[in-house]
Amino acid sequence: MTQTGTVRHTHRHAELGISDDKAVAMYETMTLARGYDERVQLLQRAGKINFHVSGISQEPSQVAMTFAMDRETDWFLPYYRDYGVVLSVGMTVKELMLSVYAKVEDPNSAGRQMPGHFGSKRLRIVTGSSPVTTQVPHAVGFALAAKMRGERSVSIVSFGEGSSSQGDFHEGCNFAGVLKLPVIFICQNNQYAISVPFSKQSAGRIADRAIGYGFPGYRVDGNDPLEVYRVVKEARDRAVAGEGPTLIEIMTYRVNPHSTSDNDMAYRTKEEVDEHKKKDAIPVFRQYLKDVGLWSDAQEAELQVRQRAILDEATEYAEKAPFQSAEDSHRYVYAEDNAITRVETGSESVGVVSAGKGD
Amino acid sequence: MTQTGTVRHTHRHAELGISDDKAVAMYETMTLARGYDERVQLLQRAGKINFHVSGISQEPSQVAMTFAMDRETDWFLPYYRDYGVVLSVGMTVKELMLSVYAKVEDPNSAGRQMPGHFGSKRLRIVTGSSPVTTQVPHAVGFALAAKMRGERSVSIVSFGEGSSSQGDFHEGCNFAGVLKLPVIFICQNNQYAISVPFSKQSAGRIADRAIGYGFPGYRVDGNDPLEVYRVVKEARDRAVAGEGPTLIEIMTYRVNPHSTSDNDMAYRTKEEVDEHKKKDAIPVFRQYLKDVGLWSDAQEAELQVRQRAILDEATEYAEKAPFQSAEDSHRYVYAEDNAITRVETGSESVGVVSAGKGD
Amino acid sequence: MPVIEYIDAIRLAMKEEMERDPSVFVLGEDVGLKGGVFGTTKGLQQQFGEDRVLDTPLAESVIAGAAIGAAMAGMKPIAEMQYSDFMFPATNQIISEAAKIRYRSNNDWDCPLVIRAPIGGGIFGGPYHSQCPESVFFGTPGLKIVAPATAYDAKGLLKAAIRDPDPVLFFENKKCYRLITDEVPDDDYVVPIGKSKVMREGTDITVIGYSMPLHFAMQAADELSREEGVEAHILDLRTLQPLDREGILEAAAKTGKVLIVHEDNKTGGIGAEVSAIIAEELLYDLDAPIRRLCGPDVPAMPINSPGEKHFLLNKDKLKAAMLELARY
Amino acid sequence: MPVIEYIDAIRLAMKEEMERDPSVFVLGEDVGLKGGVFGTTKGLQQQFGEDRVLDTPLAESVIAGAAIGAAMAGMKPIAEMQYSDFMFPATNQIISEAAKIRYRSNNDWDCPLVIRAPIGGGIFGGPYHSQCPESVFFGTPGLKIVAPATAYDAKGLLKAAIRDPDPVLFFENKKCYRLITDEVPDDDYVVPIGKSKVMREGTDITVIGYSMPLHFAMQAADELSREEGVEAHILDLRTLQPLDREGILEAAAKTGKVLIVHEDNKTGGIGAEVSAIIAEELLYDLDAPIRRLCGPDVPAMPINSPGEKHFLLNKDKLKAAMLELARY
Ligand SMILES: Cc1ncc(C[n+]2csc(CCOP(=O)(O)OP(=O)(O)O)c2C)c(N)n1
Ligand SMILES: Cc1ncc(C[n+]2csc(CCOP(=O)(O)OP(=O)(O)O)c2C)c(N)n1
Ligand SMILES: [Mg+2]
Ligand SMILES: [Mg+2]
Repeated sequence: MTQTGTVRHTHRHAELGISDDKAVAMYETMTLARGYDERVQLLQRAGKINFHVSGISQEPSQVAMTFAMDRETDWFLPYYRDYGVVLSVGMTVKELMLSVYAKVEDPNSAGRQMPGHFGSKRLRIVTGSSPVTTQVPHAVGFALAAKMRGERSVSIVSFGEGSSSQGDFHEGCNFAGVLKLPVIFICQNNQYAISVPFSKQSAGRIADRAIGYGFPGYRVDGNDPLEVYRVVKEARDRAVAGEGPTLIEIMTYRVNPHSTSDNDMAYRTKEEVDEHKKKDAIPVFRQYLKDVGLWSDAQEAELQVRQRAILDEATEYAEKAPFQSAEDSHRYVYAEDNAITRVETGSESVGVVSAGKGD
Repeated sequence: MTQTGTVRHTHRHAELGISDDKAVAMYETMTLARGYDERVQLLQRAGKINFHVSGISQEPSQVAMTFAMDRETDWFLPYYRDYGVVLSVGMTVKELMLSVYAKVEDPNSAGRQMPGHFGSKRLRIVTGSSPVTTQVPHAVGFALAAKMRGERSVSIVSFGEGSSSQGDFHEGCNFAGVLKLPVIFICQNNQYAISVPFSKQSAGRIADRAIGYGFPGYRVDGNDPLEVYRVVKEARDRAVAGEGPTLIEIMTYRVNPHSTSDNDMAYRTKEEVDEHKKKDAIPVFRQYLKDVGLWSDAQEAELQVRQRAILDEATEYAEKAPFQSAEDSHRYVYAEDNAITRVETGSESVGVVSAGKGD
Repeated sequence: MPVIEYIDAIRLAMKEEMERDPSVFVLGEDVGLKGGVFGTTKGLQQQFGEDRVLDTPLAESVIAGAAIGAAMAGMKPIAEMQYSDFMFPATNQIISEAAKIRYRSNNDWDCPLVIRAPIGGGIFGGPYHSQCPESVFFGTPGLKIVAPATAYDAKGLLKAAIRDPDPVLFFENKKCYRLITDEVPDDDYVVPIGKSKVMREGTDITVIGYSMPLHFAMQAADELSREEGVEAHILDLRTLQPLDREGILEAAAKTGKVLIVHEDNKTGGIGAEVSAIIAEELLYDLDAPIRRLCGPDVPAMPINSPGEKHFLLNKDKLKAAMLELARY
Repeated sequence: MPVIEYIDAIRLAMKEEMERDPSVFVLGEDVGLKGGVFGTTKGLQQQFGEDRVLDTPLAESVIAGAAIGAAMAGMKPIAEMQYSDFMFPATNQIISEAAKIRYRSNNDWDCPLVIRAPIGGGIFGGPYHSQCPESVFFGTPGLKIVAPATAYDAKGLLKAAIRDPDPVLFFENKKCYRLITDEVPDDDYVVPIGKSKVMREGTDITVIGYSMPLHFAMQAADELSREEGVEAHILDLRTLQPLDREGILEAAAKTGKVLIVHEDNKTGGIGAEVSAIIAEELLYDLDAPIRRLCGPDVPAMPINSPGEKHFLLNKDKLKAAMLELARY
C-alpha cells in the first residue's frame, strides 16, 4: 500500500498531496510562529510582559500536523507551546499578543488566563487549562460527540512527554481505543518536562504505548515536517474511515528554558542545547522550498518585512488595549441568561461577593 | 537460558524448584480457598451474612503467584477476590470469617470494612480499600522503600482487568519502570468488570502495556498454576536482582456473579459460564498431584473432612463473636498517643462528635 | 397523580429528556445491559441503543473528562459515577475543568454536563460505599450541586440539571431509592435549581437539611407535634450550590431556633456554610445557638450493623435534638 | 536570633529533619537538580543524593500514592505538589487512601506522610497557579492540615508535620516565600499541630485567619491603632484541621466582634466552619454578626494585573472591614 518510490520525480510535498501554495503557507506559518515567539521573549526581557512559554523548535511539526487536518471540521486541543497550531488554524498574532498582554480583547480568555492557554470556539480551538493532560479526555469526548452525530470530524490533541505520565493520558487512550474514536493523540516529546529529562520520565517509548491500547503508534522526527504531515494525514484518514485513534510521538527538543521563569542551565548544558539548535527545521524547510523552486531570497526578505510589520502592529495594539474591568471579571461563573445563578458583580467589596447569591 | 526440555524426567513442579510438600500445600490452599468461598456463599444465601464477593476459579493462580514469593520478606497488596493470596500468606479461615461477619476480632479492619478488604501488618498484607487500583501506586511505594533501604523485598499487587483502565495503573507502572523498582503487577483478567466484558474494557492486551513502560509483560493461563508460578518466580528473581518491575496478565474467568448483589444473567449466558466452569484448574491440579504420586483419594477424603471442620469451627466462632463497640468505632481517626488530635469517643450524640476537638 | 419510587423518578427523568433531546446521553460503568448497579438506568439502553447509553471502561476521570469534551462539543451528557465514593478519581476533571470552562474562556465555551452520583449510607456498604462527598465539591464556584430528598424533586431537579447550561452534580441518595415514594406528575415539569422548599410549616424550631435525613426530621416533627405540641418548620435545601440564601434566612427567622442536619460529617460540611450565612445576616433574630446534627467526624462509617446504625441519623436522634432545641 | 525568609524556613525544616531521620525523603516534580520551581528544595539533592530527593515523573496521583505506600512501609515521605492547583489529580489518593488508612485498618496501619503544596495568588499566576484548595480537603477526617503565615511557624509546623504519625497537608503560601521574614531560632523546635496563636492582643475586634492575609490584618491593625484607637485581636489558626476550638472561642469571646479572613473563596471555606463553631458555642457573647472577608466566589483569579489586584485581599480591604466592624 505504500507509495514510496513509485513517483520518482515528484517532490516530497506534492507526493503527499500538499499543493505548492500550501507548502509555502506552511513555511510562512512556521516563521510567523518563530517570529512571534522571539518577539515575546524580547518583550518579556524588556519587562513589558510578565511571562512567556516558548515553542521554539517545535513550530515546524506543529504547523505540519495542523495543515494535515481539516481546519473547517476538525477540533483542535493544543497545549501551551502550540503557537504553530493555533496560527495554522487561524488565530492572529494580534490575538496572541492580546493574550500575552492579558487584555480584554484576547479571544482566548479576555486576559484571564496565562498566555498559551488557547481557546476559540470560532476557530474550533478548545479552551485549555494549566493542569496538564486534562485535554486528552476532552479530545476523546469531542471524538465521541462526532461519532454519535455522524460527523466527519476528527479531534487532535497535543501534550508533552511529561504530561503523558498522567493518568488522564492512559484513561483517554484506552477509552478511545475501545470505541474506535476519531482522535489523534500527539505527544510532543521535547525531552524535558521542566527540568526532568525523558530518561527520568519514562523507561519506554511513548509511541509504543499504543500497542497496549490496540491502535497504531508512530514515532516521527519533528524536524521533518513533511514526514509529520504524512503520518498525521494518514492518522486522520484512518480516523474518518472509522478505524479509530492513532498515537503519534513527535521527537523534538525544547531549545529554550521551560518558561521565562526557568533557568535551564541548572539541569542541562549549553552544549546539549546548542547541539539541538543546529537541527532547527525552519532553515532546512526553507532550503527545501528553494530547491524545489518555491522560494527565493527575495521572497524571504519580503516575508521578514511583512511579518515584522504584523508583529509591530500587534505589539503596539496589545500594549495599548484595555484590561477587562474589575466588574466584568466577576462574570461568567455561570450562564448569565440563567437568572437564578447569576453572580453579583460590580462590587468593590471583594469577599462579600458570593457565587449564586440568587435573585 | 530457558531450561525447558533439559530435565526430561523430572516433574513440572520439581523443575520449577517446588518441593513435593510445597506442591501439596499449594493444592490444599486452593481447596481451602474454594471451600471458604463456597461456604460463605451458602451463608449469604441463608441470610447469615450480607455480602460476599467470590474468587472462585481464580484461586489456583492466586495461590501459585503467592507461593512464588517470599512470604517472610515480600509485601502483598491483594484485591478483593484474593482469598487464595491471603490464605497462602497465612491468614486463617477464622480470620476471614470474622471479616465476613464484620466482627471486632477481624484482623483486617475489626469489622469496619467490607469483606475482601484485606490487611494485616503482621502478615505483610497491606490494607486495601474499595476504590479500585489505588493499591498499585502503594505497591510502587513499598518497592521504593525497599530499594531505598536496600532490602531484598518485592511487592506484588493484584487488580482486575477493569481496574487496569484507571489512571493509577498507568502512573504506577510508569513510575516503577523509570526507577526499576522491585514490584510485580498482577492483572487478574477474569473477562468482566461487573457487567462490562473485556472487549468493552480495552482494545489491547493488558500484558502489552508493559512495552510502553520499558519492562517485560507476560500473559499467562490462570488455569495453569505451575506456569503462573514460573512466571511470577522469574519476575521476582528479576526484581531482587535490581532489574525492575514485571507486568503479568493472568487469563482467567469469573464464574460467579460479580458479587452476591449481582445477577450476571442480565449480561452473559449460562452457556458461556458453564464453558468456563469446565476449565476449573483445581481438579486438574489434583489429577497432576495424583499422577506424580503426591496425592490419593484417601488423602482427598481426609482433606475434605479436615477443611470442613476448619470451616465449621470458623463459622461458629465468627457468628458468635462480638462486634466492635459503638464507642470504639470512633477510634483511630488519628494516632491515639497524639493527644492533640484525639477524637471524642463514647458519645451517644452522633454528630456532636467532631474530629480534632482536642483533648 | 401516580406515586412512584425515588429511583424511578430518576430513571424517568433521564428517559424523558433523552426522548425530548437527541443530544442527551448517558455514560458510565455498567449503565448499559445491566442498567446500573442499582438499576437506575434499567431499560434505557434497550430503548436508546448502545451509543446513547454507553458502558465505559472502569475509569472515572475519563468518564467525566470525555463527558466534558462531549458537552463542550454541544452534547448533553449524563455521566454516572457508580458510587459517589468513586468519583474522587474524577476530581481534577470536575474542579479544574468542568467548573472553570465558562469562566476561563470568558463565556466562549460552556460545559452543560450532569454528573450523577449516589450518596449516603445505610445499605451495609461500609467505608467506601456509604460516603457523602458533598463537602469536597461544595465551595467550588462554577459547579451547581443538587441533592433531592423526594421522588418529585429528584425528577424535577434532574430534568433541570440536564437542561442547565452549566455543570451540575446530582447527588441521589441510595437509601431513598426504594424507600422514598411520593406523587410525581406524569407531565413534564422542572424543579428550579437554586430554590429551597418548605417541607413543613412550623413555629417553634427550624430544621434545615437535604436528602435522606429530612425524612427522619419529618417523622420526628410529626411525633413532636402530637406528643409535645412542638411545631417544627422544615426546609429542604434541595440545591446545595448555589445555596438559596433567602430561603435559608426566611426559614431561620421564622422560629429563631435552627437545627441543621446532614449525613455528611459535620466539620466543613454544607451545614457550616448555612450556619455562617445565618450568623452573618440574622444574628439578632436567633433565640438559640445554631446547632448542627450530622455524621460524626470519622473517615467513613463502618460496615458492621451496630456501627452503621450508630453512625447514621435516624428519627430518634432527630427527635431528641429537635426537642432539646425547642426547650432551649 | 537570625531573621530568615519563609521559604528558607521550609527548606531548613526539611534539611534538618532529613539529617535527623534517614527515613525522611522528598519526592516531586523538579525537586532535585532544579531544587523546585520556587527553589524550596534547593541544595537538598546535592546534600542527600538522588535517592532521598527524587525527581518523579509528572504524575501527582502516583507521587501521592507511592508516598503513601512508602509511608505505610515505615518511611517518612515529603511529597511536593508543584502548585496546589495541581494536587487535584491526587485527590483520590489523599481522600480515599491517606486519610482512611489508620481508620479502616483499625490502627494496624498508618500513613505518616507530608504533602507540601504552595497556595495563593499575587504572583501573576492566573486561574491555575493561584488557587487555595484548602476547602476541598478540609472536612475529610483523618487528614491534618496546616497553613503557616510566618517563617517561624513554617519551620516549626513542617517539622511537626514530618514527625506526625498521620498524613499532614502542608499549605505554604507562595506570596510569603520571599516577602515574609522573621526570627527563627537555630535550634530544633516544633510548633504543635492543632494550636492557634494570638498574633496581636486587642480588645475591640477579633480577626481570625491563616496564611498571607494575616499580614495585611497586622498592618491594618497597626494603622487602626494609631489612627482610630481601634485595637484588633488577631488569631492565626495555623492548623486548619483539627481546628483549635478553644483558641477560636477564646479569641472570639475576647472582643465579641469577629471578622474571619482567608484568600480562599468565601462559600464553603474554612471561615464557614469557624463561624459555625462560634455560632454554636458563643452566640450570646457576640456584639456583631460574624463576618467573613474572603476571596470572591469565582472559579479562580484572573492573571491580568488589575483583575488579580481586585481579587486579592490587601491591607486596605482588611482595614476597611475591620474599621466597619469596630464601629458596628
Ligand atoms: C497536573 C500538573 N502538574 C504539574 C504542572 C506544572 N508543569 C507545567 S508544565 C510542566 C512540564 C510539562 O512537561 P511536558 O509535558 O514534557 O511538556 P513541555 O513543557 O516539555 O512541552 C509541569 C510539571 C502542571 N501544569 N500540571
Ligand atoms: C474507582 C472505582 N470505581 C468503581 C468501582 C465499583 N466497582 C467495584 S468492582 C468493579 C469492577 C472491577 O472489575 P475488575 O477490575 O475487572 O475486577 P473483577 O471484579 O472482575 O475481579 C467496579 C466497577 C470501584 N470499586 N472503584
Ligand atoms: Mg516535554
Ligand atoms: Mg475483571
